[in-house]
Amino acid sequence: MNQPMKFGILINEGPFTHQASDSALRFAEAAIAKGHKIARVFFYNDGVNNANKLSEPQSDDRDLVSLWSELGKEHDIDLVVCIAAALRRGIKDEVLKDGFRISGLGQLVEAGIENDRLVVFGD
Amino acid sequence: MNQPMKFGILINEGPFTHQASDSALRFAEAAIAKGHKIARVFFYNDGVNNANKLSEPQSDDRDLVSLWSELGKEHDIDLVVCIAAALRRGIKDEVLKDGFRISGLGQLVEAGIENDRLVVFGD
Amino acid sequence: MSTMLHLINRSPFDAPALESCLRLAQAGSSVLLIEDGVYAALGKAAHAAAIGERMDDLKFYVLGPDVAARGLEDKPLIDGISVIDYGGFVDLVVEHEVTQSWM
Amino acid sequence: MSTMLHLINRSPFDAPALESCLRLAQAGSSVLLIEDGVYAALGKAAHAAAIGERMDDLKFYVLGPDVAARGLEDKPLIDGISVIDYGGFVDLVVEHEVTQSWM
Amino acid sequence: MEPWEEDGPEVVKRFMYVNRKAPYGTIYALECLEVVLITAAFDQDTSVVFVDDGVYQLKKNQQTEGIGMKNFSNTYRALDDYDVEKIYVEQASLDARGLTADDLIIPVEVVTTENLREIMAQQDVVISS
Amino acid sequence: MEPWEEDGPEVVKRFMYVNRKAPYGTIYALECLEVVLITAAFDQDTSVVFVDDGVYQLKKNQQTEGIGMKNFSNTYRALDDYDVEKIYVEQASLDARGLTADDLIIPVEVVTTENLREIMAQQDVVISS
Repeated sequence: MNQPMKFGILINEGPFTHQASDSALRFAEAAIAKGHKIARVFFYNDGVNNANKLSEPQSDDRDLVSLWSELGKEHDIDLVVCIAAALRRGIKDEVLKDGFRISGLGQLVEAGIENDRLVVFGD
Repeated sequence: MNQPMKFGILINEGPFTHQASDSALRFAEAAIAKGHKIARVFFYNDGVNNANKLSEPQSDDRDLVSLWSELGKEHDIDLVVCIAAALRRGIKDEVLKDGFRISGLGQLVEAGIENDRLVVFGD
Repeated sequence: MSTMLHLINRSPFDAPALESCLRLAQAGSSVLLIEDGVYAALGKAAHAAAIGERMDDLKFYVLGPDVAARGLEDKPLIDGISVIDYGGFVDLVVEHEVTQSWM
Repeated sequence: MSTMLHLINRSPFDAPALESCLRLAQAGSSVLLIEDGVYAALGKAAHAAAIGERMDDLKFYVLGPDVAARGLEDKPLIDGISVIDYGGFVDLVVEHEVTQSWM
Repeated sequence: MEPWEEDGPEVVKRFMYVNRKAPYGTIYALECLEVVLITAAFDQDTSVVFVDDGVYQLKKNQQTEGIGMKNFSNTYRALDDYDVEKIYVEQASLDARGLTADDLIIPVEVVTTENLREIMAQQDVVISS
Repeated sequence: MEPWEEDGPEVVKRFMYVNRKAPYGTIYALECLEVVLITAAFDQDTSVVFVDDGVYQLKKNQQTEGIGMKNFSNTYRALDDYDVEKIYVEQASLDARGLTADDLIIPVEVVTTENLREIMAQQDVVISS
């Protein structure tokens, strides 16, 4: 058994169009199951679209926005949406799913500094 | 001088992340300047994000959502956002820029049937 | 047979779009390089030979504004590629019955 | 020197990520194929040779759930590639000091 | 008779969809399939081509439980119900990937690159993804 | 002294940003540059690498008026103001594209593939795009 670690995750693509968000979610769940801590998930580039609470997938499809929100609440994960990337793409407080917060790019750098590992999911 | 034609345009990527929306806009402007008609622009895949009125680019950057909305109004272009693609991605009436409308994929097929040319911009 | 315009918007180093287009384009078609596709037009880059092989039976165009944006105006382009603007792009779409975008 | 885990998520036919990773990965590193990157693990596909050339100084892994999703469980993988699950993915990240994603 | 058949457009054009991307890594395969079905429902002359990584879309035996995504590969079987019978796969793309027609979930017409050039040049609308 | 320097984290890690994409066709080059500048502002040991199509980001003489996009190539000149001095370009990537260091907008260290392997293996955090 490995020592428990603190992870940061960076997600660079939106939900559905690319598998990045799915893979990151599976990774985070597996890490938690092994006793590690996901301290922060930072959403950058099109990744900011993962925080759009209006997302309404078909009933037989996975609801990535809700899955992140729930995982974040259950395991105290800081879900941070980059403000610069979000403004361009129209992700603002009006459409922000609960559990996410909007902040600056410095939070990504901090995630790199303060965690044992930073893992990037994109395309 | 060529005969005036009717064009349909399909945009498959969101604003900013890919150049597709910019290229389509330049193409549409040039076509209109040459006396052609852009009958419909259909937004599919991540292209639906071009209709998000909350988009707020930096002041020295182009505002693609507004540019499409204005071009559409000025030249009577039917700006159609695919409902299935939009629901997944959280583009709904609440955030729909004026000048756009949400409708079904049949509108894309119609754009292929009824126009002289269909030009696709994506990535 | 429809006359075809093929649009390539991806760098030939980063995606196989140009390669597949050159394999599957019918003789007599035209190819327009736009966006990151314009890198394929550089005379000294690795894809000049692949384009050269089909220079006899396809026509090649490159979008000037995309060339300028990428700072390539000071670089020699492959002989025989015509540089056009957005108006020329529109004319090509009109002149060919079908436009296919290779993404 | 940091021990490195390289993540590849793009098909080797569609993007140069694997090729660049194989060129730039330091001996002793590990490479994990995920998402569309798993196609590179097929024994009969075109990239087996490139992976084979570095089989001695890199370790190769492939994410089983991504292999199964793409219907590749009935196809032989390159000898020497280990199939892991998401838990194994986490373990690899823990065991290597740095993870680099080639996108 | 379906509702759209009554009022549908009377023009029939030749639509071709060219699939060049693998499934699951990106959504293009799934969202293209949705357009193909609608095009057929509009009674257009619909062809579907699989080249490059697009041939992977038809690989048999896809099992997506482990990645949490919907397995849509069975939907290709619906192409027949929609009378989409022009389904072409390029031999060279299969060969490069070590696949044969036996690996595919539906019967297709495996064509040479030269055949495909000719088929692609006979369309009215071509949408590639 | 900037406000963040006073309260900033005291740990200094080696951050490396690996640019592999051309500018303008996608936003990755621009948004990566924004992260590089923030990382430097946090006083981290920051390296920037340009390989593959990433070397095109540094091409001199970019003129974007015609495509309606913001020309951000001059921002690379700001790397020096932020004390980002470790800027590496792979020789092989330049060669494949018919470019030399004279084509680039800023002075860089052109390195061999072998050099770059070693530099990349000495980092704490690597972010590639």
